[in-house]
Amino acid sequence: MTPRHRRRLMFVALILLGVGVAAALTLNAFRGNMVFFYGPSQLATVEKAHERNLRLGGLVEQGSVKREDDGLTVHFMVTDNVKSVPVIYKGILPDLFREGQGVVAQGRLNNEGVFMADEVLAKHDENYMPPEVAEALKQAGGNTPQFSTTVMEGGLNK
Amino acid sequence: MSGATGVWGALGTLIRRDLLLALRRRAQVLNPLVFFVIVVTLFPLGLGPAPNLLQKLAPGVLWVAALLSAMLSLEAMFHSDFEDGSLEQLLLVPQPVFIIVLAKALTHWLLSGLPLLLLAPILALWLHLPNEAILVLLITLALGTPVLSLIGAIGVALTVGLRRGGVLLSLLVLPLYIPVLIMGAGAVDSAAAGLSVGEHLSILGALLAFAVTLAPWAAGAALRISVE
Amino acid sequence: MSGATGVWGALGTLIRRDLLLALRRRAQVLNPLVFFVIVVTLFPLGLGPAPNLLQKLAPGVLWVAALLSAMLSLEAMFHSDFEDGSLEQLLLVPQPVFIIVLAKALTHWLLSGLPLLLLAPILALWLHLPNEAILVLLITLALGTPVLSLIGAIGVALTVGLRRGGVLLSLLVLPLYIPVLIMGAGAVDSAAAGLSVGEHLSILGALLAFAVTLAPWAAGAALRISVE
Amino acid sequence: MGTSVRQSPREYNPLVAADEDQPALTAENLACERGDRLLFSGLNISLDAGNLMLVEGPNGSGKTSLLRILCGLAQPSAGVVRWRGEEIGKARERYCAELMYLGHNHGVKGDFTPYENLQIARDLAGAQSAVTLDDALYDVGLAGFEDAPARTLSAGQRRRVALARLLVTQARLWVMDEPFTALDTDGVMLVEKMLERHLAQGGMALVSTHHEVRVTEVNIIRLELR
Amino acid sequence: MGTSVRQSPREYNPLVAADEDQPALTAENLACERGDRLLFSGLNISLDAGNLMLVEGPNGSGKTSLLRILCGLAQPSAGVVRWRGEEIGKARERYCAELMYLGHNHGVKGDFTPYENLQIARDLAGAQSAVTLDDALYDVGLAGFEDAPARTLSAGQRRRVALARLLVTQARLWVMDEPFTALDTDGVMLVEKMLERHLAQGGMALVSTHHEVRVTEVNIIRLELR
Amino acid sequence: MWLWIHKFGSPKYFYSVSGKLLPWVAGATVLLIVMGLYLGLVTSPADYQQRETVRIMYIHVPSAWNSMFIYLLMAVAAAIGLIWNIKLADIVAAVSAPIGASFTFITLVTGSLWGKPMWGTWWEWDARLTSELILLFLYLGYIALQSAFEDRRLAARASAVLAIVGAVNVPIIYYSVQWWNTLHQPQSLGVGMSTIHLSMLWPLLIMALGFKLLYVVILLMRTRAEVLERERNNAWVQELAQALAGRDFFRSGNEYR
Ligand code: HEM
Ligand SMILES: Nc1ncnc2c1ncn2[C@@H]1O[C@H](COP(=O)(O)OP(=O)(O)OP(=O)(O)O)[C@@H](O)[C@H]1O
Ligand SMILES: Nc1ncnc2c1ncn2[C@@H]1O[C@H](COP(=O)(O)OP(=O)(O)OP(=O)(O)O)[C@@H](O)[C@H]1O
Ligand SMILES: [Mg+2]
Ligand SMILES: [Mg+2]
Repeated sequence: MTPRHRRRLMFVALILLGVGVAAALTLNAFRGNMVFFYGPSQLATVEKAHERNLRLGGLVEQGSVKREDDGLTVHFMVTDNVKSVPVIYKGILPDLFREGQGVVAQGRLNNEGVFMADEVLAKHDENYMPPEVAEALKQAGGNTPQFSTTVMEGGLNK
Repeated sequence: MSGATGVWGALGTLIRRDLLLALRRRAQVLNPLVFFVIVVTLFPLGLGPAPNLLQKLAPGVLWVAALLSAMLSLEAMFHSDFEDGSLEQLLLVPQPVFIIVLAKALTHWLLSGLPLLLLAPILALWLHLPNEAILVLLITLALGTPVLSLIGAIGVALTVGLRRGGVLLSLLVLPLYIPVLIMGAGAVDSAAAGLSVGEHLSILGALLAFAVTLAPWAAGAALRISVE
Repeated sequence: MSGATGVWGALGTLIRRDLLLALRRRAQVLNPLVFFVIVVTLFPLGLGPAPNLLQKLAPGVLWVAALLSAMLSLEAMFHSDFEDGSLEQLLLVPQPVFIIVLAKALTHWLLSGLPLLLLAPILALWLHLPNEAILVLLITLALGTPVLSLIGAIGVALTVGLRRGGVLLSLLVLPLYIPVLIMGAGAVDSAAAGLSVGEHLSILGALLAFAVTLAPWAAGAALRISVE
Repeated sequence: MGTSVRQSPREYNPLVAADEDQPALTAENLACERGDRLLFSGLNISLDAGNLMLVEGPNGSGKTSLLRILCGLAQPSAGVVRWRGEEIGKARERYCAELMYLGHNHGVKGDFTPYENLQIARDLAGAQSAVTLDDALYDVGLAGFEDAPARTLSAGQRRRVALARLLVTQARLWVMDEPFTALDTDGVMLVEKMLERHLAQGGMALVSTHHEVRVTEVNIIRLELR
Repeated sequence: MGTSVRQSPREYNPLVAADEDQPALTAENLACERGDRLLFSGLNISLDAGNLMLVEGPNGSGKTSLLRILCGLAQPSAGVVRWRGEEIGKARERYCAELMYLGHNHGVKGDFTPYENLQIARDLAGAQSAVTLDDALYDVGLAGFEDAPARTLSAGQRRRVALARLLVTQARLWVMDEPFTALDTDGVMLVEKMLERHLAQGGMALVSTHHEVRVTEVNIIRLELR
Repeated sequence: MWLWIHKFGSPKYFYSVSGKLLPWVAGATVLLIVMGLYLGLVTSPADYQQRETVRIMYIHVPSAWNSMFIYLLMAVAAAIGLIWNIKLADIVAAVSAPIGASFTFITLVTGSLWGKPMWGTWWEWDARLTSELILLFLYLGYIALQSAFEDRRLAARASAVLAIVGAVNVPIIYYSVQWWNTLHQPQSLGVGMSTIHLSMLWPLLIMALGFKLLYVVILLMRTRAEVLERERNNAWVQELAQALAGRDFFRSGNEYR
């Protein structure tokens, strides 16, 4: 092997090494989960949560939505089926907001452990179907589709 | 076959050359550092000095400042060498072209990234960042700033032949910088919240490994094209 | 005695020249503007986009960005003219030297201050600044950015002969910029809080009057010295 | 050393300015230091209409430094330069109105076309000649390149743009630092022709060069540095 | 036009690289377009040890463009350049190890002293000559200026620093674009001496110039552009 | 393969072949898009959650796919141009950029319009949205770099480097919804899987095909124009021009006589 060949081989080896390391680290990162929002269980681990602006994500607990008389202020619970966090929000809700729906709330935790939201976003799943089909499915399986899916995966698996 | 000094010898000579050159223009050495400090200090001035507001801003402000100061010192990487004909001489050195780029990126990092790393803790304290976040800040800067220099080298190499393509450079380089910014600031933010930062750091590490292996080749190719 | 065109004719020619030059390097025209936008967008990326936090930051971020973008485009004011010998030619024009400086400062403002003024409302909306504050922001920018260009001209004129005196320039110019920043951001802040802004605006006006009358002379003298 | 200077008035006298009998450009007792080296001292110069002064000397002898001092672009360490009897620092604008300087760095903007370069030079100059810009470009051999950005021209072509500047303005005094740089033989002849014509019309020129300047019917003064 | 090229191998053959019988530098059928203008086309070149090729032509005829193509700094629009039989794009490092280029822009760093400029050039070059840096600076007439920043030197002195680079490295092929620019008569003689010595030692040179090059005992090939 | 690249890479050959192809592709495009729009906007059902708003999907998703696809195609073409010095590939890359940027822009706009009613916000800095925005920046950077060089060959080679480097962003956009928990919904369509009901899937796929062909049509048209522009000094273009001029002359002559 001439020195020139040896050098070329060395460069190729170095490149493979670099790309390999990059790939390994990337995969490692995706085994964990980087958060766009915190789930209710995760929220408990956040230090000084009441001093910070946070995003809270999860499902709106069935039967937890209560509207105040002003018609604008809404109380509800966000759950990941392990823990639940009470949320208060005053403002206009997105069309998709309803019980059992995925939401992402932006705001901060107050000292009583209530999440004061400045903004509530709806997160929906990847299922698209006509209403009749959804009804039929519900009838058959008892589950509305969005409960069965990955919609809150990030928030739930921690 | 290739010069008596070999690849590593040439790399060493080039780095020594650029450092010496920077030393001669002392102003230039301090440039990115002073800029970093200026940006960070302007905020308390522009916003009023409420500590809890500052603390909340700190990760973002520090990382935005680091990114801007890296970006602004990029242009000098090849500019003077291009103007006085030295770049042609460098391109005729009997070594692979990526050596030149690697040396330039390294020097850029030594002059813009490293000093930032040393100064960041002080500025972070000043912005009331909690201690554990400061450590993470340093790690993210250590991983992230070399990426800025390496990716930046591609951008400058592409634009060196164009007259002062300042914006063009920003436009090319910035989209590639955004992931570093998001991961860097995100990690510090998570650390300040007491959350795990492993994933952020992994991604920064991956970006670094990727940039180290590929950026010099891309930049070398770009350089040969744009000097023509 | 002095040239056929007279002082105003020469001023017009110089401004036309610099604008045309800027047009030829389209990149450069957009430079300060793009930089301004970039700095402003980096903040939501680095800080996370909580609307109420952004709103609090908006006056500071906008003014700091304006100041930085003015400062960074300063260096180009005489740089290329110095490098290619045109500056010597300009100094040998049979007109008072302050004309040259005035033309340069004006062009700098037209290219860096004015576009900012036009773009600022959009960015301000983006940062959730309330409407009445946006009007005040515009007034402060209209009063403040010419001061930045004029004071900046002195700084560049002093450092033009030095190789890339980037930091030096910042160090010279920045202390003089800080009052503008404080008054500018302060006024917007007060407006956002519903307070009166008259005093802030008066001071900005005074700074402008001062700069217009004195800066061209100082910069002209500096230029003649530093080109030697 | 060149010829020495006759008596010249200490005070500004408006009449003197128009007095064509007296040498137009004079310098007394000039000295220049650069770094720690004394390049020259005690230098006296006087230059009159129709005369060509050649500044000669080896590399580093101070030719460029001298020319810049005589233009007022640099200050001498000692001595004064006068234009029509007035110190050039005091009569700066009047002096500049009659002066054209062509340096090592010729000040041609790469982003402008040759035509635009000339246009601006003419608009800013004190007095403008009757030659049109197109004619001037034709004269220096740039016909066909009027509208290409000067940056895409060859070294010699850029130099020619700078020369064309001399044609579209009407300066009495030309100061040229190595005007033959980068020019081909045609270009050298062009400069020589330009000098001859200029001097014949009562102009004067200060030229530093390493080459022989082949001009006829011109009064040449040689100034040898070191 | 220069001499034309003999048969040259299509494939890379390691033996050819050392084959000193064959012309070292050859170019076949070169063409260059800049902007919309065709500067030259169908140009064949071959240059051998001991030969000096003078590239001549008026301003803008493409001398600089040609030299840059031959160095591999620019790509021709058609044709190939070979060094010892290999395409220079493929054998870049081997070619550069034997090449020195001196352009319009001579690449002397103003912030370094002449000594440092040389040191770096030598350390980066392929092969280094036995001449010490101080000797080289002395030879080009810069004794006493070793430690002044090059930016404070005169135009001619800076050019001499660039010339000294040729002395401290051991390139076989010198490519020089108007090497006489800014030099005084002494300097011109210096370059001519350097060329004579280099060629006598079996080197070769490609020089573009507008001047007569007075070298003796050298085989000169002239290449006239346009 | 190699031969084919070279043959098709010859501008003249491309020009004649693409000229014959163009009307057919254009016809198919119009057909598919009209059909897709009709099915999507009129006959397909509303969604069980999103109601009528879901119809934005028939624009949003095809243009999102195009935005990524065109970038990849552009990077590949640029690489081919860089490595094998094929002019046609350079042209395809250069011409694709503005088209891709337009589709990216449409994706961003339709996404925002959709996001307001569905999510309750025009814009969030989540991974999918941010990476798509970066894609737009990359396109713009490519276009800017391309236009900054005066020499076309240099422009093509320099911007090729950028296009190749920027290609890493495409997988990030695609997988962002899997790698991170984004506000944007996860994948609905993958290889052999779909969570979209057939009644909505068909219009979507038809629109997607229509958009792909739309890209091909614009690409062919712009490439042909660019080929003519760049080859204007070549004999075949001049002949073509003469032929066209002759025809025009003939026609106008007829009208006036
Ligand atoms: C500015 C905001 C948005 C951007 C930048 C964006 C971007 C994208 C991109 C790049 C894709 C293609 C990804 C792929 O092929 O997998 C995509 C697909 C999609 N987007 Fe969006 N989007 C936005 C908003 C929305 C909104 C608000 C909705 C629905 C409420 C939505 C629904 C979808 C659907 C259904 C797909 C197809 C998913 C699939 O391929 O499986 N997008 N979007
Ligand atoms: N970057 C460029 N873009 C377009 N055209 C160019 C560029 N550089 C040079 N040219 C053109 O190429 C031609 C040849 O230029 P070149 O510099 O090779 O000439 P030259 O023979 O070296 O001339 P000189 O004697 O003046 O140095 C010129 O007419 C010039 O207009
Ligand atoms: N900025 C400076 N600082 C210190 N010394 C300088 C500076 N500029 C020039 N010098 C010195 O002054 C001397 C004369 O320089 P000048 O440029 O006047 O020479 P010149 O006669 O024009 O030479 P050339 O023929 O090479 O152009 C040189 O020896 C140089 O070292
Ligand atoms: Mg000189
Ligand atoms: Mg040349």
